[in-house]
Amino acid sequence: MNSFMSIVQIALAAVLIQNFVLARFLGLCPFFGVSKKLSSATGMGMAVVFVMTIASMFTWVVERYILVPFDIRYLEIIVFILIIASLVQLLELIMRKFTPSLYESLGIYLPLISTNCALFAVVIINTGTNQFTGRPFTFIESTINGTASGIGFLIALVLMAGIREKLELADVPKTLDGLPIAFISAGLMALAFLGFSGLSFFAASGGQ
Amino acid sequence: MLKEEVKRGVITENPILILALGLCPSLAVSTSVTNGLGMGLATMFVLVCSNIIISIIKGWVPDKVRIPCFIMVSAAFVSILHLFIKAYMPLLDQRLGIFIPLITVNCIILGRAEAFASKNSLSRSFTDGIVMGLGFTVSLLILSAIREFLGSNKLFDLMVIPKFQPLTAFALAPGGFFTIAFVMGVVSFLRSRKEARA
Amino acid sequence: MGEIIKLTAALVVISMVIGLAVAVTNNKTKDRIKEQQLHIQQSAVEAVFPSGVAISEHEGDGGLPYKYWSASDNGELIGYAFKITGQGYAGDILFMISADTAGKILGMTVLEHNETPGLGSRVTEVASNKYIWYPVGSSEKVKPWFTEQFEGLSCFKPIGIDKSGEWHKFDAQRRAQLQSRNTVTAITGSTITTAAFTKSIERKAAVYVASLKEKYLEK
Amino acid sequence: MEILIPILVLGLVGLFFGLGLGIASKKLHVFVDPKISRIQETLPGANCGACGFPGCGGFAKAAAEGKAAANACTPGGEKIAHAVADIMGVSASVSDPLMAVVHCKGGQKEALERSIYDGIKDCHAAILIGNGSKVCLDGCLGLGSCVKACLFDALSVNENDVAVVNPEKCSGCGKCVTACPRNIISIIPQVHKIFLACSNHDKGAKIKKYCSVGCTACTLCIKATPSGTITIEKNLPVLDYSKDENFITANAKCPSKCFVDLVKARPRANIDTKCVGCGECVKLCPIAGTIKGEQDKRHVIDKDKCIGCGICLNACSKRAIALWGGLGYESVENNSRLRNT
Repeated sequence: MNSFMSIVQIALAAVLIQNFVLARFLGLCPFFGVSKKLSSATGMGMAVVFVMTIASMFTWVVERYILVPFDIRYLEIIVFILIIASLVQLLELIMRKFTPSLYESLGIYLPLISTNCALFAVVIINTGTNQFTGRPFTFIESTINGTASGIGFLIALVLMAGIREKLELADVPKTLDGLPIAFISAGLMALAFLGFSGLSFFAASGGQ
Repeated sequence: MLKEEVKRGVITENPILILALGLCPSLAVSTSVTNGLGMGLATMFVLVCSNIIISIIKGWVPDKVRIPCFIMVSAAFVSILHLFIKAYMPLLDQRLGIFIPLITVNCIILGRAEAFASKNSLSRSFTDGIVMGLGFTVSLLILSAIREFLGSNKLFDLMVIPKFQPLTAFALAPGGFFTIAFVMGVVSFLRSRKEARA
Repeated sequence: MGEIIKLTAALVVISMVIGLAVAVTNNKTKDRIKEQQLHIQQSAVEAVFPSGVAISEHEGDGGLPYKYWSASDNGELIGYAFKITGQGYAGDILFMISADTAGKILGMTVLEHNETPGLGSRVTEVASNKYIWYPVGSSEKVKPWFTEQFEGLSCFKPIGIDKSGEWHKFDAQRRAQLQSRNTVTAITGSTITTAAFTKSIERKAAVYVASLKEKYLEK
Repeated sequence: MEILIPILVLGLVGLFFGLGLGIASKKLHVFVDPKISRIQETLPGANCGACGFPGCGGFAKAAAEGKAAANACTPGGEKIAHAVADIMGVSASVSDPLMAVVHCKGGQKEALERSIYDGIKDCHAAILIGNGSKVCLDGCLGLGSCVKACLFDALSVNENDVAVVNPEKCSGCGKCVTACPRNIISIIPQVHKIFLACSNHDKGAKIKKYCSVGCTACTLCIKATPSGTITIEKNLPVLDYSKDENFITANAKCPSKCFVDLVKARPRANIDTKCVGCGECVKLCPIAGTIKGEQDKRHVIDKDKCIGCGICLNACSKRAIALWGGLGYESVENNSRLRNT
């Protein structure tokens, strides 16, 4: 029961409380780049969820069975970067071969994701300690965290795309047109997401 | 020649405000000026070194593995910097904790590496590294000065106005977005005025 | 086929060269980092105990806590110090706390936290009166007010949280009244962070002190 | 030893991924026709869909498989049509370059407004609220939906609140035609410089009440041009651009000035000494009184009245008349009749 609760709490935290884009400022470059159109935003969001899940699994295994036993945790940054970049390229090839239709819709975003700070950050967080149980992430927990962070990114991206499409029609002052107004709407969304900060199910923090 | 390059890096092609690169760390770290300065200089160091190495090995790396190699070069410099800061500057490490590894994926470094260093000679990429790093640091300082003053009524961790009750929202996430939106608005206003006059 | 070899060779060579560079730097800085960490730990312990006291380090033999420090003033035991982690708003908060055998808290200092800047991070805020145009300010070492308010409270009794204002703004009489009720003031806007301290002290510190007291009595 | 482990570990990981990528790129290689990417590079990449395929990628694939004509990319025009043709090794017949035109010129000064619209700056939105703020229900609302749709920044709303096309930038892709809720934008060959700037279907002089440049379907332009080049449909003249007619006479004869002439200043006809005064040109000249002179004497053309339609050129057996001057004047050799558009 206990591990199930922590999984739900992790998912909740990654999607709402510490949303990747709106609370932790991660993944902003693609976030503002792709959120112009709803279709490209959903495509990018899906691709990010997909890649984050696989990357979390992969890096957790490497961390647990290679980095820790050899006590070379300081190499973490390099090994993870290598894994993520090559993984994205590998995924692109695999998708192009086996799922061309999926590749058509997500393919163009894959190279964009390989340099995405959110992806790298979720991997680093997975190696840290799970704030709800105090122990390091287990395999399931780190995968769920990857997926949930991806979903958080997707939600923020889709919301943002919806807003920006409406913004096209509003008469925005000339100097604020383009990126500044996008930042302001992101700021307002971050303010809204701040409301989730006190949220925590089951026991209050530190209950265990 | 250098003055013109610096002007390009800081004003016309400022990485954060104009090219909108490297937004993640600039918003996350700009809660205090000392953080901003530390982050700016660290990024500059990594940017310059990785630009140099990439412009050296650019001809030699096969195209298929170009992205992994370039990112790994910058990751290496970040780890070296991370160890260096942990060893000799523990205070800075305590403040910039999670953000130092994020420098590797900072869009500026890979952006400049891909766009510039992999196409130009060593000396040009070196100057570009310095100039872009400078632009990044300057805009980071502006952002963090505004946010620190408004968010926690401090500059360089010293109180500024006695009775002023700080709006803590500015130190939090929304404040970051609003500050950068405001600064970008001012920059585009100045640019359109300059174009109108020119 | 040749292309694959070229591809792999490039990747392998680069990762090896980088591995070498980082390993060398790690070697050079490894002991330096250890030294730093020790230094931080040492200064934390000294900050928790009154100055001029003989501090000795003990390995907890299997029981709780697995590492603790005891301080004695010319032979007579004053109290114990140990690290505790509380779960704050944005993750773990590691802090060092010292208490005498009766459970009265002698001193406390925060070691690590990543609370939100401007809110939770004010646990280490020093109520300085230094202003930017008058940076000199008072030179004597000012302790962060949030941890200072715990001194004198007992870790065996539950610690209340008072939200009426901040401790460093209260006068001596209000502070004494709070101490008698074994309550501390919360940082405005971050009750979760304050609760992290009070809860972990009530649960963990009390148990540690109790188990250490028995060990002391056996000796 | 301390240093060896990291090097080995990194080397192994690098090896694993190097091999992985190498083998994957070999084994999983999906045959992609190289021609597709080469064609893709030449295309403008605007994904406007004017070629009828889903974006430039779709067109490149179709062109590489020979399913699409090399010159189907209208925005690309000649340059791209030739480039695609070279890649595909086929000859590309260059279709006439096209251009969009807005069939309305009744702005603030000319057209009456029946309400003040202060809502979202978009024609679709304005139409939802009482079908726009203009009395004329077919006129241009000047709120710029077409401007936003244009990928080549060729459309703009002038200070008179009417959408105007910039012929140099317009590639004829047709995005604006679908974007305009009133469907008053059409695509015509760029060779033609004159088009009717009104799309009002009201009967007769009713339009005069609310638009000073509205077309009353008085059919004078039809009389002034060869038969069949202009036809009336639902009280509105429709110009047939496939016919070999420059419509200069129609523009001159129109009483309420509904036509727009993109040529800033038309060339004027001039009679030189070879003229024997036979008077043939006087009979054909559509504007009475422009050519004067007695029988068998050298005739003179009144520069202000002459509209530069070039009808008298062919009428003169002695080749004594030529066209002079003119700004933005394009002479197109092979199209004789349109020479003086």
